[in-house]
Amino acid sequence: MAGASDAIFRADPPDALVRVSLGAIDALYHRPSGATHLVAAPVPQILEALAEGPTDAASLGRRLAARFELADGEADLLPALAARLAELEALGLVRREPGVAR
Amino acid sequence: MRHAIGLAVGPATFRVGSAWRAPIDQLRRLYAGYPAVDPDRQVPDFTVRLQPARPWRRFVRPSIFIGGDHWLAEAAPMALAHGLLAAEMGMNLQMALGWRRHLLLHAASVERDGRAIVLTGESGSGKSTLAAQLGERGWRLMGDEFALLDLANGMVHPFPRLVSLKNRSIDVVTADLPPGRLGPRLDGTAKGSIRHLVPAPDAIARMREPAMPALLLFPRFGFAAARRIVEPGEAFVRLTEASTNYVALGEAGFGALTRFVTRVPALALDYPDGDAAIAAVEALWAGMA
Amino acid sequence: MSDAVPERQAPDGCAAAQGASRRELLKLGAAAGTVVLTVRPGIAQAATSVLNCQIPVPDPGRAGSAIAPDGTTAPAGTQGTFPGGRVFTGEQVRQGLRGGNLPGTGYEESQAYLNYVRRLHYGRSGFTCYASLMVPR
Amino acid sequence: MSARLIVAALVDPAACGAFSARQWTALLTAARAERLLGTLALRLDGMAVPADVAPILADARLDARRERRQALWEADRAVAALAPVGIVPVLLKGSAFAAAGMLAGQGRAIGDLDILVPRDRLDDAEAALRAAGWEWVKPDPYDDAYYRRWMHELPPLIHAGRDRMIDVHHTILPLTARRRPDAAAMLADAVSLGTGAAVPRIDDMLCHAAAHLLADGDMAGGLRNLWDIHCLIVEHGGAAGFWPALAARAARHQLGAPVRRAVRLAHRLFGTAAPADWLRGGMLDGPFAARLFCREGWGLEARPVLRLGFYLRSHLLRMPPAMLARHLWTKWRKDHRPAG
Repeated sequence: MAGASDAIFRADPPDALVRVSLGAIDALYHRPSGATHLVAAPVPQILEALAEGPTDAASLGRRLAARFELADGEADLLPALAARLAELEALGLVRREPGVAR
Repeated sequence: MRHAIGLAVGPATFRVGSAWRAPIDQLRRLYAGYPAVDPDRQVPDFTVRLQPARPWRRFVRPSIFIGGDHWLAEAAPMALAHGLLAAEMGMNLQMALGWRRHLLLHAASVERDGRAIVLTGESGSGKSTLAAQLGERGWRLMGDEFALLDLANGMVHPFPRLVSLKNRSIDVVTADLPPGRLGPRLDGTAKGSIRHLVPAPDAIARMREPAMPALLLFPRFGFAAARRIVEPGEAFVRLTEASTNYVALGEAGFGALTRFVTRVPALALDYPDGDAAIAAVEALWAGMA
Repeated sequence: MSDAVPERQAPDGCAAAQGASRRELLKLGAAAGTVVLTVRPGIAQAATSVLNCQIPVPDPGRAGSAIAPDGTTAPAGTQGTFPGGRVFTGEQVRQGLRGGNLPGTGYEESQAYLNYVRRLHYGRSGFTCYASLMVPR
Repeated sequence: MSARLIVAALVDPAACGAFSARQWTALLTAARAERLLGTLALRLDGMAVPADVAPILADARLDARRERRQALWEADRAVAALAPVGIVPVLLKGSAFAAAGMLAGQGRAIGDLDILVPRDRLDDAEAALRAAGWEWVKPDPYDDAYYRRWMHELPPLIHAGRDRMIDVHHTILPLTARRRPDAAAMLADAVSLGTGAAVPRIDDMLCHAAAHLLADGDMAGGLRNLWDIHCLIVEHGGAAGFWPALAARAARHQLGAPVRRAVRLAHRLFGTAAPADWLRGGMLDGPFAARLFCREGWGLEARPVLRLGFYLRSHLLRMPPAMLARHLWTKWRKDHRPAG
């Protein structure tokens, strides 16, 4: 999957996911697929930040930095974030907006 | 099918048809205390067929293929001498693959004072033997193989089929029991020697009576005594592995299982022998009262 | 009813976003291992106890093929392969995966057959049986 | 044969009101074995049924909902995987009925995902699916060559994470079969669903269903295919110009005879309405109808000789005689297991 850095991602509508905390991990029930995913941080945080609206990886990184009061560029977020987004896209929890150049 | 019987175990009803008489006669004796299912008045949930692996195998070196509503093409044919085991496997298979009214956990369960302990673990963990022994010592045996978790209210429903005792546990459990509660000893099965045990009368009489789960145990037989708290996340994963219908139930299964692991405390329990296990369970229970 | 149940923690439907700490978020930077585990259909566990299963090597669709050391199939007679047409029970394979040899085989032959079994996919004869052995405990 | 109970119940659900417990048991067992229990459960939804039948039907409806959700999800995943290479998959069979919200999809059991893609895009489709996590079920060079040379589809692929199969077709009958459907026309005239996927035209769906029932295979489980055909006609047979268009389309696909026989069989079993000239002939339909009725009340198939006849016919349909003898021998050894 090339071009993750400029692609626009969007989350499913909020009612597509049911989330239950099981202590250290969260259980997610994904209604469209009927799949159960067990996820650890930062996956729930990424999904929540993306739920604010479709955006690209860089801007999503800024959203996360703002939410968690990270100094700009404090962590080398982007490569890891792109990797997480690719995993979530493969699971169908996150989609690429159609029509965006790849 | 030439020979048939209808019977009820817990909330499920079955008809078992067979090309041979012997397995049905054995079921008739061992399930005599269970409610019968009258084919003229009732429609069973599941059909099990004990059919010849090849047409001529009804007579020549008789060999049983386990069929039914749900079946597995890879099941190895079984000798006619193991027909009772084949019938039990056939019924278990229907539950494992076809039951949808509860979350089915591959677990034993016992009840006392309206509260249940659920014991789960792989074959050889000793859960079946432990549950059978508790069932003879003041606990109500709810089932040695499947625990049925209610999708709406979180209670556990019994499935007190015949207890399947294997190898060494046969002598341990059956020593003081009357022969009327025991099936024939089946030697040389894929799991070694097997002998079926009819649960105690109260287990059968109360087989439609659920109980609220109070404790989830992951027993392991043959290790130095130890116990460890199992976090809800780990319990969740292990129970999805122990359930054959979790995925099929979709969101209802998710709701039932997340509720179960967040409400019911869970412990891994290692024990060196049966007496130690019984003592450990009684001690845990006393501490919870 | 819940009075009777010693609760370890209150049922909690949704962890609040605010609960996620800055430290947790920083896991982003780490070369994280698996952050997602997906529950698979679990025919497996109960099947072990209800199923006296067997695994043909190779499956009948490729009857007559031989088994190479890496577990792939090859035309019968290929140098360095072992003959097909074997059937093992789930229990025998379980023992083999724990380090024993399959019955009637030497070490290398046993490993070839076990490699074949490891490569089984859903839909292939023997897969359900193999899957039933693979439940990690 | 209990298959007659299935037909009676599907045609007129009210007929079940008079069924005895034994008839209900035979009906439910046979319907499950024919993979029609979900369909039956939806047909009977809302009717008064015996107390021990109701939960069995409710379970079947739950399973049907799950199968539908999974089928739509698999289709969605295939669309996402093929979008980067610009392929719009044409969904076939159950997935198409479900995705297009058709009567034939109600309660229908749906197994693998079947899609149709242009033959000259097969390599691209294969590469895109493999990039998205699908793997070969049979990574075996001999099988692979066999499929690519003789079959109407790629060797089946399975998704590594979801354990679900996809069959990628480039036409709807094996290349060895006598009849050569016009796959290019099916693709060109497919109807977009607006989701990135498409489905065949109604008459193409009928041609495919008839081909599947009568020109490919031994008719095991054929009752479900015939019910598909019935539903397609019920839903669309009254449209202006439907029947002439169907005749022309069937001729184009070299499927005139199977389509006519399928319509006659649907009329014979389910009372499907069709113009009089479509119902003429059919003197040889008897064995086909009998084959569809083989299922008995314990879920087994009766009439082994009749079934063997159709088994042999299925191979004659799809193979040049020279290939047949060798293939039959291996197939017999492989398939001759007692089945549910």
